[in-house]
Amino acid sequence: MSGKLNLDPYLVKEARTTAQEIAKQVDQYISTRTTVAIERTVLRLFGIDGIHHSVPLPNLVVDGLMEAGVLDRGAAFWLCNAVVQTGKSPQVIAELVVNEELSLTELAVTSEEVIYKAGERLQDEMLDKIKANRNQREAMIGELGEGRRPYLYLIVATGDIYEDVTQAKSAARQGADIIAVIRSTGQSLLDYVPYGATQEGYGGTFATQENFRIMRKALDEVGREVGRYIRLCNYCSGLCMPEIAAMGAMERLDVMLNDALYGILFRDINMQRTLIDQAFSRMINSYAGIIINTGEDNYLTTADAVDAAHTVLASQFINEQFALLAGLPETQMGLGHAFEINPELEDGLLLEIAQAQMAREIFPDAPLKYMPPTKHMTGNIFRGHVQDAMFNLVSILTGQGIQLLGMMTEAMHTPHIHDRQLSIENAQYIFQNARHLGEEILFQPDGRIQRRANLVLRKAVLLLKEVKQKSLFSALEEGVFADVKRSITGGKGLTGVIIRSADYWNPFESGLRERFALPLRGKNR
Amino acid sequence: MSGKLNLDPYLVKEARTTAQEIAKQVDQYISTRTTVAIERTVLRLFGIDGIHHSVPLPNLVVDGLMEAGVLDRGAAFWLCNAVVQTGKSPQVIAELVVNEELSLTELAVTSEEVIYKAGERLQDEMLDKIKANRNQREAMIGELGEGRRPYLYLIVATGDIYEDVTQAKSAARQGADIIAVIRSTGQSLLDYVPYGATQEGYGGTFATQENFRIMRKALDEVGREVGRYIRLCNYCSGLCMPEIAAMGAMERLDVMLNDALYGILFRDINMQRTLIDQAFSRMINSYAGIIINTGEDNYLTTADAVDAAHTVLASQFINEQFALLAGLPETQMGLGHAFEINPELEDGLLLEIAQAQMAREIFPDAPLKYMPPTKHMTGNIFRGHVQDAMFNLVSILTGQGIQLLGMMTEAMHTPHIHDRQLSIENAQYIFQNARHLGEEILFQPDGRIQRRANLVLRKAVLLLKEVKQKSLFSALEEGVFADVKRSITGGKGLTGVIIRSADYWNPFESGLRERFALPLRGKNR
Amino acid sequence: MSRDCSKIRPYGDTLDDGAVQLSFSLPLPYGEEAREAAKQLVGKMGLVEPLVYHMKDLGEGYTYFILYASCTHTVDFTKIHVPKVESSKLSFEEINDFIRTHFKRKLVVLGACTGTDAHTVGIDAIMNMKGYHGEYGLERYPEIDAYNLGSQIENEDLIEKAMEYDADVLLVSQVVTQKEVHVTNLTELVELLEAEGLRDRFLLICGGPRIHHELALELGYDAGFGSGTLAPEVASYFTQELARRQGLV
Amino acid sequence: MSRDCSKIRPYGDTLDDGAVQLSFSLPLPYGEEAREAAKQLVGKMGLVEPLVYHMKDLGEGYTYFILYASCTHTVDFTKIHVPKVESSKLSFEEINDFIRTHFKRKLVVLGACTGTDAHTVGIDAIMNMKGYHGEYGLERYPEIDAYNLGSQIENEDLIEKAMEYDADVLLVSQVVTQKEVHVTNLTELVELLEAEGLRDRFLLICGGPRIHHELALELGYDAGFGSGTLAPEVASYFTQELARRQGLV
Ligand code: B12
Ligand code: B12
Ligand SMILES: Cc1ncc(COP(=O)(O)O)c(C=O)c1O
Ligand SMILES: Cc1ncc(COP(=O)(O)O)c(C=O)c1O
Repeated sequence: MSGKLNLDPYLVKEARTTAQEIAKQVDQYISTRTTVAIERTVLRLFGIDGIHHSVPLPNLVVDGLMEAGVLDRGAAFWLCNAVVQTGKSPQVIAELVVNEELSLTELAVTSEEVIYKAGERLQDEMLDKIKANRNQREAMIGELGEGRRPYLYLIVATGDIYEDVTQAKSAARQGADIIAVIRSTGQSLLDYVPYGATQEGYGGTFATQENFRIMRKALDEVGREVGRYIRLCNYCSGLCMPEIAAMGAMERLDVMLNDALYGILFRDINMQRTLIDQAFSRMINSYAGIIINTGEDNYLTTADAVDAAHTVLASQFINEQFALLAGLPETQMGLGHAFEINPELEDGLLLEIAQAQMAREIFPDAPLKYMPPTKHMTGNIFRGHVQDAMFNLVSILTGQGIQLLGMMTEAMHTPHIHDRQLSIENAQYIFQNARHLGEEILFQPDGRIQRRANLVLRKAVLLLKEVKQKSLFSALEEGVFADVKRSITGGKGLTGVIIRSADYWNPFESGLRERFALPLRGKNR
Repeated sequence: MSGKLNLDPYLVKEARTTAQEIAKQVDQYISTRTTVAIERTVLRLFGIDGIHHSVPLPNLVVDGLMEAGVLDRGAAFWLCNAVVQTGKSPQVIAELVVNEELSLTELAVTSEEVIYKAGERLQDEMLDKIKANRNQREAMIGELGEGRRPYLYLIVATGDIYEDVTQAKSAARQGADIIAVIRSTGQSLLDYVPYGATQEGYGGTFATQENFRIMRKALDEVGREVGRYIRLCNYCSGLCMPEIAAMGAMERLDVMLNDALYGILFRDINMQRTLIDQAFSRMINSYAGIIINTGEDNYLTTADAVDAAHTVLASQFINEQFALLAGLPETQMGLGHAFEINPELEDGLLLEIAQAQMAREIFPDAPLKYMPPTKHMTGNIFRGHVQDAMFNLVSILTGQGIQLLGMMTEAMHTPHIHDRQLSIENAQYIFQNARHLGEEILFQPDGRIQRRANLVLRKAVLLLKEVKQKSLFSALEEGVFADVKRSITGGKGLTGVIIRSADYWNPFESGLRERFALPLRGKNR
Repeated sequence: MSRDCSKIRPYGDTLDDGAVQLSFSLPLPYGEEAREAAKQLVGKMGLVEPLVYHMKDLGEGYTYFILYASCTHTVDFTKIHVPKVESSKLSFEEINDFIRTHFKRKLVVLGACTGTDAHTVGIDAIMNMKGYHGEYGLERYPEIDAYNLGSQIENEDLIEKAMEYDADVLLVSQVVTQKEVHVTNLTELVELLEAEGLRDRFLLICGGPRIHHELALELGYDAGFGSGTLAPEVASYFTQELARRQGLV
Repeated sequence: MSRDCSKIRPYGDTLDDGAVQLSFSLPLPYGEEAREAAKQLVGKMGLVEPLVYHMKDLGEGYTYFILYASCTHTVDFTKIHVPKVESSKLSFEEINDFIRTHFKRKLVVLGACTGTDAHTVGIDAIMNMKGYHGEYGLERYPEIDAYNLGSQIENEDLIEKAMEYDADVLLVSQVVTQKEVHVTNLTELVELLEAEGLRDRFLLICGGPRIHHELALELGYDAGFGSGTLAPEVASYFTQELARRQGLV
């Protein structure tokens, strides 16, 4: 490693191979399992949408198969059989099913070959549609252009999708490159995806496919007006992680929060469930050309940013390996980290520079997602605005990829319309005024910054070795990340985990693996 | 020069010797002249104070001598003769004179030796008093301690000395190290020093000896409470420059704005007048242990900070040489510069770092005074606060000596009580959080920062050579500094310039030169 | 102070200058008329000499303003009375002693972050072993049985657990306040308790960055604690208050 | 806009939420009572739900506050009318043409920064050859004789020079505004001119960062220009207005 930090290349390699083994262990485990969320996703990818007495059709269909004890073969099989048998579309079939006019398991199964064929045709259609979305994104970027990196990533979180649109368009006009629609508290623990346009969220707006559509349209409009493609981001996280991936792929989202561990640590979702779900969701994100954002920043909201710096790095290595296993390339890995060092710490900025530069050098092709100060933001908006400025400075100095802009009102409310404008102005001033600072600054050999980066790297390697030795599951049980302990059978959603039968079939998983040229899994064709 | 900028040591030397020659040329010119202000200063140093029908006694006495056509011998001679003849104190003599009960020029002159002796005794008394003030400052710093560098320099400017006291004490409690009482608009063009405590200034408070006393007392009080010696600063500038130096020396001021060229360029004061006055005033400041602040920052309020960067450096070299000629050591030279680069300039921060680091390396022992953004501050207080943060960052990165804190309300009003608090907080956060950044950062060899510093240095050398070749007077006539042109006989105060007679006598000038071990001037004993 | 405390006005640099800084957006397109609207609005607030120092077009027909103006209103400081939690502040040792002496048993305290709120750092600061800002949390108090239920606890579940553990004190944390969701959540708990006739069985305490004692009282709680609260403050209050209610002091 | 423009309120993230940010200091010692005083003051302004998000002890018996609150007042945007300088904006060329065509002589313009004010950058921006923000100053206009007297010009001296040069237009700059010194200075000039019966002899224009056309009219000037003014705006105004007054158009 050439780099400015004089990092030990051997240690970086060791960290990477250790993380690879950790991920492989898990991958073996998950390769024999599916979840209700994955099966619902399959149905959604076949085109099933809509609700029945406010319950989404994919839930009703999957719950039915689960009750019938046949979900271990995969929902695709039963649905495609019905398609073959009835000649109707998946949507019509789902409607018949929920109206109890059709029973998937009671239909005769004639030829498996025909079923698989039918499934593969539908699968190809959807994957082609996703591909077309990806192509459209690329075409629009080609035509309109896009913001300079680091991208300015702004959140909207009014709880009302229409109000969000106003705020998002205003932000785009001010200079935002990415609009993230923050999700209402509580949604991640819902085992279904709400439906339609929504106006009632708390601390965020519900993620629904209609809301995705509304915001996508608004951003395309304003993007055309300002002459810059505006990316849309949402949360591919929680109990419906893969379903949201599918919805995002269909509605041309560009960025998704999608972490292998976040749900486990921060939402007490069962670890098996999340690890299984993340794998499939990442494949979809990958194929859709979506940049994922991992959630290491969250560790520092509970743990101390100096003490726990190495856990962030270790987790980035693990997220990297899970992503690679799902066919997601480094260029779509928005690995997360955050500017959360206590502002009162002497030389805290030096430690922060070390950490940010280290991530940059270790993951050179990743559009690193840098999170602003949150924990140490107070009601003093003036001081907070300066903390955000230092965050912006470190970013431009170390070449981050995505800059989630800090708000001076972080300690009070989700952003008001002008908070966003002020924070964009803050970032633009610093990025412009210090544009090539990174090219001009070197670090004192073996000085405080270099020593710090090497120390964090060493500690990350030790931690990864420990995790590998005891397995990720046990490590999570012992609370190595974010000071949070979770048991392998605890948390929400475990009942939704199902051991795949020998003849389990998920055409989208295999279709994606084919398109990625990844090895196929088990018997899954 | 080792340094981080790889500055050409030969060029630095050339700049310094060229500036030395420029200053020497001027020094020759001024050594044969005195001014009404200097003569009033002499009277003040002899202890004359007070007013008569609101005109200060020193003015009345000096004007009388001027009218009588005998001021070219120096006011000291006539006063000391009166002291010898009447046995009365200078103050009583001055009162008799203004009441027309005594005429200085009509008294007999018996023995010049006796007059000189009397003068030297009084001179020694005053210089010892000034020395005692200096010792007291050192003792108090020893006892109380002082702030870390860069010192936090805060202004108060309510126009009312009592309101200033409240604001100053509040600032000291927040962390201020230096309190500068900004002077009312217009005072610099008054050819007398106002008297007594004042409550009516515009954009600042009148500089009077009583106001000095009031503020000194307040700062000593609060300094004792917060356990930190708080320095007091005022303006030794304008038509009464040397008188204010004397007042400051008597009242234990610690810092004085005192520039060789400022009055010429920015107040259209005649250049002969200012150059003569500055020399004597600097001797007093030097002896009083006062740190002077030069005014190069002001150039950048009219000229562009990037284009005119070399004029700032050239002027620093000239101010340095004038100071050395007046016996003022580098450690008291608060050479000025300012963070005035347009915030919208790409890589402006790099240029700023280059300039600040350059000043640091070229004047290693000077407590450089770094001025905040002013010209590019707008009504947007939030953005302004961030500009100030960048200013603070450059300062700690480059090791400045005195930090005049920027106010987010710069574009609106002289500081409100909380503006100061917020700006101190801004500086303290950045200084603490980036304390040793300067030790850790190196600059890319021959990169943008190094190239910029060397370019500015080269241009400064060229400018100094031009000035030397045509003399400082002609250079000012041609407008080389701050885009301002002044004629040698134009501007205010020229009538107050007097060619010294062969027997001119100023015991304070000679006494100070003796105490500094500087060569005496002409016949002046 | 030599000031007239019955007529307090804001202060910038001259007593009674009334200096106030404001900023806000209006749903109006950028322009001179919007500036005038901002000034008129500030005028209606009873502020005079409004100066719009900064205006920014936010797009979508919105404009942002930064203003300064002079406030004509005054406050009578001599009439101000702030309700505060009434209890002397005890230390870790003193609290444990107090419980030993007066109750002769351990106190049972249950804490939770309720509703969909998952911000546990605040309740953890009060309850966790390691504590916060150098003060141990309740779990470390030998005379307290502290149970931290964690995040996103439904009010029903909290009541169930409270009965199960026979709690003396309930600590409820609410951090998310958008659309006043904290008020809704906190009110619901009181209503549930009252409906089941259990309100008087527990000392009911809420906390969070936007909580104040006054608000807590209004919502039917016994006490409320805001930003920067430390465990001993809370424990000082509930030990003494419980003792008082049970006639032990 | 589909909004009701007769009832405009501040906006944070929900229409009519009234969100306003304020900051100010009170001459009160730091504490809960001071916080309450700040809230009461904001209440008197007609703002509800005041939240004190930050408080800082400034020492000397002063406390600083940062608050948010919700404004209950509304402004009727449909009734807003802002007086503006009435003249069509001409370019450099058009202005010179206009003078040539209508006056058939050069116009004489005198500028100064008056009183003790030494902030010449503003008046220089309007008058100097090189101009400002890409617009030439009046000195560059072939059909204008522009004289910039510079800083700290007494009103008496300005009038004397105006007579000497037989000026058509006087441009007065005032930047320092502490204790309303600009108002005092500007008023004095008008009074002096009126006393000498010269008020109608010149077109009288003032400018500066705190000057607005409305204020200028109030003070007895013909027009006023604020921040960001460029030379052509000023010249467009005075050429057309002079022509109008002299019956040339
Ligand atoms: C850390 C944090 C998170 C972490 C929480 C981790 C965790 N395990 O707690 C994570 C990243 C998970 C998170 C997520 C979200 N957050 Co959050 N978060 C914060 C943050 C940065 C700090 C909060 C904190 O930890 N403060 C430190 C503690 C010690 O302070 P405290 O809570 O005030 O507690 C003290 C006192 O209040 C009191 N106290 C508190 N509770 C109690 C209870 C009792 C009984 C007593 C006596 C005392 C007491 O004592 C404590 C110690 O002194 C704030 C912003 C900020 N700087 O304040 C935003 C903030 C609270 N979050 C916010 C939001 C909106 C969210 C999300 C809803 C966003 C989203 N849609 O994804 C999510 C969802 C969370 C959910 N379901 O609730 C908003 C809330 C806006 C509002 N006013 O409604 C904030 C203000 C950020 C913002 N500006 O948007 N967040
Ligand atoms: C540069 C500057 C200086 C320079 C001035 C150099 C010079 N030759 O002009 C120096 C360093 C000398 C200086 C000194 C002082 N300054 Co000063 N200075 C500033 C500063 C930083 C910028 C002003 C500026 O040049 N603006 C740029 C020009 C282009 O804008 P403008 O003046 O608004 O002009 C435009 C329009 O208003 C209009 N316009 C202006 N005049 C006219 C006239 C007409 C007829 C028309 C049509 C239009 C027009 O057109 C112009 C172009 O668009 C401001 C702070 C700030 N950022 O605004 C403080 C500021 C103006 N200064 C201030 C003060 C107090 C002083 C001092 C009094 C401090 C002191 N006691 O030492 C001194 C004394 C000066 C004096 N005797 O007047 C205060 C005024 C506070 C107040 N509101 O009363 C300010 C706001 C700083 C502060 N916050 O304290 N200053
Ligand atoms: C990866 C990830 N997922 C999800 C979330 C949001 O949390 P919730 O589960 O409340 O939607 C976050 C928080 O920022 C996150 O980092
Ligand atoms: C050296 C110097 N003297 C004096 C002043 C103040 O100007 P005035 O002449 O208005 O007092 C300044 C301005 O900051 C200055 O830098």
